[in-house]
Amino acid sequence: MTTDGTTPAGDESEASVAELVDTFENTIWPSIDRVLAGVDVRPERGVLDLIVHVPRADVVRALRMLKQGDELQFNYLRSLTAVDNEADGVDVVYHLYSIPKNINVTVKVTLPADDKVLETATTVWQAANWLERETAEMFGIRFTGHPDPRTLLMPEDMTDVFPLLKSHPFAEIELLQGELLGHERGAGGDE
Amino acid sequence: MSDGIFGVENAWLDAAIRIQLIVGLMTVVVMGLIYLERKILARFQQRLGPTRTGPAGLLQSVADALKLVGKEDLRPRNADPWTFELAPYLVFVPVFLGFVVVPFVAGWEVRVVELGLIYFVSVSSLSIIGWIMAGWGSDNRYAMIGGMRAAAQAISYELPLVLALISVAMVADSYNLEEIVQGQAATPNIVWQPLVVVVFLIAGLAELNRTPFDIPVGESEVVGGPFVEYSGIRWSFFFLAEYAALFIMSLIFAAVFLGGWAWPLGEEWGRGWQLVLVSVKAGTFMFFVFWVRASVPRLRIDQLMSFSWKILLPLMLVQVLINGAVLVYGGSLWILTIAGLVGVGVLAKLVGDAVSQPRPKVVAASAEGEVAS
Amino acid sequence: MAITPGTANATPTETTPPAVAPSVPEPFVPTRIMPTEHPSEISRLTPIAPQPGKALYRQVLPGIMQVPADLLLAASRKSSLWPMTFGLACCAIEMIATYMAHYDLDRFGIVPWPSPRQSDVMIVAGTVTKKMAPAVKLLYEQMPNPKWVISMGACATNGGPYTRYDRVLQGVDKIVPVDVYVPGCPPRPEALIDSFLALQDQIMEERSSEGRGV
Amino acid sequence: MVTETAPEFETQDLLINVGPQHPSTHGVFRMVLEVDGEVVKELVPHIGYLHRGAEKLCENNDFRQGVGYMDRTEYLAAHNAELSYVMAVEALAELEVPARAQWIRMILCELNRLSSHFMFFGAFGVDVGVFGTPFVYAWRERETLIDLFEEISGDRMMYAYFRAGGLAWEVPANFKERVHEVLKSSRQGVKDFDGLLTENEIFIARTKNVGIISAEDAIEIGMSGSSLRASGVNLDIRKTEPYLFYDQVEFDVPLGENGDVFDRYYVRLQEMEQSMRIIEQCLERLEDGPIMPEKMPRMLRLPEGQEVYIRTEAPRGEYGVYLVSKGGNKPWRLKVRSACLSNLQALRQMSVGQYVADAIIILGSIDIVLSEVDR
Repeated sequence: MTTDGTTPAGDESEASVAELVDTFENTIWPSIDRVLAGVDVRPERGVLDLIVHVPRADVVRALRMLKQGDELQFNYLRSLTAVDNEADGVDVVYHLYSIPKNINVTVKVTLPADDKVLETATTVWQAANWLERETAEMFGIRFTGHPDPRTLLMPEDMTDVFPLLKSHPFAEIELLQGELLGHERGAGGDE
Repeated sequence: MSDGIFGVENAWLDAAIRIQLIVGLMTVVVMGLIYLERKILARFQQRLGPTRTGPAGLLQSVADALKLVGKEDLRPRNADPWTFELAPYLVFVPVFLGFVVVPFVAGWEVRVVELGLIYFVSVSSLSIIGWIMAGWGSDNRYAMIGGMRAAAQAISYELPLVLALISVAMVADSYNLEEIVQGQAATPNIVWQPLVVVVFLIAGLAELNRTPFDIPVGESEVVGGPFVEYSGIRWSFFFLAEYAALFIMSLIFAAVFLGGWAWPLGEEWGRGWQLVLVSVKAGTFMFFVFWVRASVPRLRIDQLMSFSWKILLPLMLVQVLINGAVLVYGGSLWILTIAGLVGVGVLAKLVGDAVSQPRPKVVAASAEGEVAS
Repeated sequence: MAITPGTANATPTETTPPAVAPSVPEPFVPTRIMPTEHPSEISRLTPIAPQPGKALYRQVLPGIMQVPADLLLAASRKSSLWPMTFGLACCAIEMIATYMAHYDLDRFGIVPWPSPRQSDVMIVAGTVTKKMAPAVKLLYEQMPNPKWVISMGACATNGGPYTRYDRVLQGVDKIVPVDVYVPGCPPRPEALIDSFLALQDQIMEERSSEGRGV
Repeated sequence: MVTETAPEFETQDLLINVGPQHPSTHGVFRMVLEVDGEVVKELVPHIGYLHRGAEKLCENNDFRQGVGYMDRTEYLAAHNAELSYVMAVEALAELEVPARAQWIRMILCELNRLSSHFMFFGAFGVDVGVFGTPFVYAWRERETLIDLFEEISGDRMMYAYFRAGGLAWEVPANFKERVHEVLKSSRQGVKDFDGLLTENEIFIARTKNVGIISAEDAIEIGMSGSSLRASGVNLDIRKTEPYLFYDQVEFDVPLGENGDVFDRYYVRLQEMEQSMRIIEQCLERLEDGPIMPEKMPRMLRLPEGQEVYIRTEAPRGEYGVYLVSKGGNKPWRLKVRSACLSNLQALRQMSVGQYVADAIIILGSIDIVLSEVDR
C-alpha cells in the first residue's frame, strides 16, 4: 500500500503517530514513488540509504523503470546479494547507484523459504550475471532465465550444498593441536 | 694450414684433440656464464645473487648441474618417444658444430675452413629442428605453441643475420674467418659497417631467444615453451645449448666486427694479448645481452615478425646494394661508413615514431568534473 | 620424517625385575573426526603416499664409493633447491617478498621456476580449498623425484583461520606428504628462509641408506 | 585490428588451459582459452579455487574479530578493507570516531594504496616480459612502506589496527618524520617506474590499444576503481560520496581516454602522485587528541534489525561491506562487495579477438586479488 503521506485514521495519539509514519521527506522517496507508480512499493529508512521493498512478481519491471527513467537513471548495479532469515524466507538485496545523479537506493525482495525462485536481473544490468550465479549457489535461489546458470565458486558437480544458509553447519576441527600432546578432546576449553 | 697442435702430425688425431679441448673449455665456460648471468642480473636488481654455495657462490652452477644429473628422468606417457628423446641432442649438437670455425687466437681454431662464415650460419640454423621436435614431441599445448613460435621467429630472423654476415664478408673480401680477422689489423669492420653491427645485435638476440625476443620461452605466456615437459639431464641439455649459443655468437661478433685477435696490434704482441682482446670483446657482447634481459619487456609475435620482414630485411638489402656499388666501382670505404650511419638513423626513426607517442595527457578531473557516461 | 608417537623407545628393560609390571603407556590415538566429505569429493581428496626413490647410482658404485657419492649429491641438491612459482593466497606475497632484494633467496641458490618438471620443492603458500586440492595433487605428481614440500603458513598446515569452513582442506598434509611446516599467518620472510635451512639439514640427513635414498 | 585469415585452409582451434598454477595469473585463477593460431576466440574464466568462506566465518565471530578476516580478504590493501568493515560497525553502533583517529586512518589507507599499486606495477612488469627488475623495484618501495606499517601495527601484512570506534593504540611518536621519509622513497619509486616502463617503446607497443573497454560497457558490467576511470568515467567514491575527511583535502581524479591497458597502467601511476598529495595534506592537519571514544561499550552489541552498506575506494575499486545485524554481538549477514569480481567479468569482453600474449596482459592490467574475488 503506498503511504501517500496522510496518516491513516488510527486511534493513537497524534504525536506517536507522527513519528511512527516517517514521511522520508529528506530522502529520495518522493521521486522513487513517482517513478515506480505502477508497483506496490514499501519504503523503509536505512542507516545510510533508503531501502525499498518490492513484491517478487514485478521486481525486474521495477528495476528496469529505475534504470531507464530519465529522472533517476540508476545505471550502476553496485552489488546483489541475499540474506537468509531462516523462518521468514530469504530476501534478495540489490544496491543501486546512479552515476549522473549521485544517489543510492537499496531494493529488497523477500522470497518465501520453501520456493526460492526469482526472475533474473541480467536483462537489466550485465553486472548481475556473476553476482546472481554466486547468490544462487550460496543460498539455493533459482534465477529463472539466467544466461549461464553454472556454479561460480563451488565445484561444478556440487549443486546441492548451499554454504551461506544458516542451516549449513560449521565444519568441526578434525585434529586438535592438544590431542597430539595427549589431551583428550574436550578436556580444555573447547566449547 | 697450421701444423698439428702439440706437434701431432696425424690430421685426424689433431682434430680429435682440438675438439676435446673445445668440449672441455665449453663446459667450463658455460657453467661460468650461468653463474655470471645470475650474478649480473642480481646486481641489476640490487640483489646479491648466489653467495652461499662455495666461495662467493662460485660452485653454484656445479651444484645445479649435479642436482640435475641426479633428478628422475620423466617422459609424459603419450609423448612421441623418438622426437621427445632426440630433441635435446638436435638442439645441442649444432651449437658445438659451430665451434669448428671460431677463431679464438691466432692458430687455435679447430680447422681453418675456406667458407667459414657460410658454414657457421648454416650449422647454427639446424637447432630450430630441435626446438620444433621438442615442442611437438612433448604433447603439451604450451610446448606446441612455443615450438611454433620458435620456428617462426628463427626463420624470420635468419635472413637479416645472413645478409649482415654477407655484407661484412663483402667488405672483408673473404669468407674465411681467419682472413677476415687478419684483414682487420688496421681498422675493425664496425667502422665500415655500423648499420650491420646494429642489425647483427638485434638478429643475434632473436637467434638466441633472449629478451626482448624470448617469445618461445616467455615465462609469463607459455611457461617455458618447448622445454615445459623436460626435466633433469634432458632439460639441462637445452639450458647448456642456450648458453653455448650465446658464447659462440659473442665470439663470432668479436671476430667479425671488432677485429677478433688482430686489432689493435694483435699480431705484434703475441697470443697472450690476443686472448685478452678476444675475451674482452666477447664479454661486451655477453654483458649487452644480460643488460637487455634485465630491462626490456617482451615483444608480441606479430610485432616481432613485422619488425623483421618490414624493417630489418629491406635495410639489409639496401646495405648489400651499397656495398656492392662502392666496392665494385672503387669508391673509398668511408662512403660505406656514412651510408651505414644514415641507415642507423633511418632505423632509429622507423622504430621511434612507429611506437612512441607524445607523453599521454591524462585529464585530471577536478571535483565537479562532468561525467563522461 | 613425521614424529611417530612413542613407538621407538617404549620397550621396557628386562634386566631389573620390575616390582610391578611396568605399565607400557599405550600410545594415545587422537580421535580424528572424519571430515564431512561430499560424495563427489572423496575420490578427489585421496592422499598421495611418499614413494622412496630408486637411487640407481648406488647400484652402480662399489660400496666404498657410495658414501662420498651420497655426500656430493646431497650437497648439490641442498644448495640448488628450485621451488615452483605456486602461490595460493596471502602467504604468496610473503614468499615473493623473500625472493626479492631485501631477503633474496637467490643467495641460497633458490630460484623460482615456472614449470613443475624442473622444480624440486613445492611451497604450498596459502589456503588449500577442496576445489584446488586435485590441482595440488596433480602438480605434486608432475614433479620429478627427489621432491620436497614446504607447507607455508597456518592455512596450509591445518586450515588456519578458515578451519571451520567445510570447503577448506584442514592442512595440505591430508593430500600431499609434507616435509617442513612453517608457522605464521603469513610467516615472516625470515621464517621461510629458516624453513629452507631446515629443509637443507633434512636433505643432508636423508642422504644415507635409510633416508629417502633417491 | 586482426586481419581475417583466408578461410580455405581448415585450421583446428586449440584449447589452452591457463591453469590455476601459472606465473602470471596472480594467484589461483584459471581461464580456458580457445585459440585459433595466436588469436583468442573464446575465453572462459574459472574462479572459486580460493573460496574459503570469510563471510560465513564472520557470522560465527563477534564484531571485533571480523577485522582479521577483512585483512585476509584483501591482503594487498588490508587497511582499506578494515576501513569499510569498521565504518559499517560504527554506523550501526552509532559510535563517534575522534578526529585524530580519522586522520590517521586516512593516512594509512592512502599509504596502503601506494603499496598496493607498487605490487601491481611489479606483477604487471613481469607479465609484460621484463625478467624481474620491475618486481624488485616495486618491492624496494614496498619494503619501506611495510616497515612503517610494522612499526605502527606490529605486523607486515595483517594489521588489524583499525577497531570499531577508532584505532587499536597510539601511533609511534616519530610518526610524521617516518611518513615523510617513506613518501620520499615512494616518490623516487614512482619516478623509477615512469622511467623504466612508461617511456619504453616495446612497452608502449605491447600495451597501446590493447584490451579496450568503452565507458558504457564498463558501467554496464559494474567495473570500479582505476579500471573504470581508465575508460573515462569520473567515478571516485572519495569524491562522489566523501567519507572520513576526503572532502577537506583537495586532490585530482586522473581519467584515461580510451580505456586500454596503457591507460589503466598510467591512471594508477597518476593516482599514486595524488595519494602522496593527500598524505601530505593530512599530515599537516593531524593534531593531538584521543584515538578512541570515551564511553566505549565493553561488549559491543548492535541494535536489532539494522543494516548498512558502506563503500570505500580501495586500490582495486569499490570495496563495500553490507552488514545486517539482528541484535547480539555477532553479525547476522556480512557481504563483501568485491571490486575484482566485477572487474573480472569484463575480462572476456576485452580479450576475445586479441592475441594470447595480450590476454595475459589484460588480466594483469585489471589487477585482481584472488582472495577478494573468491572471498
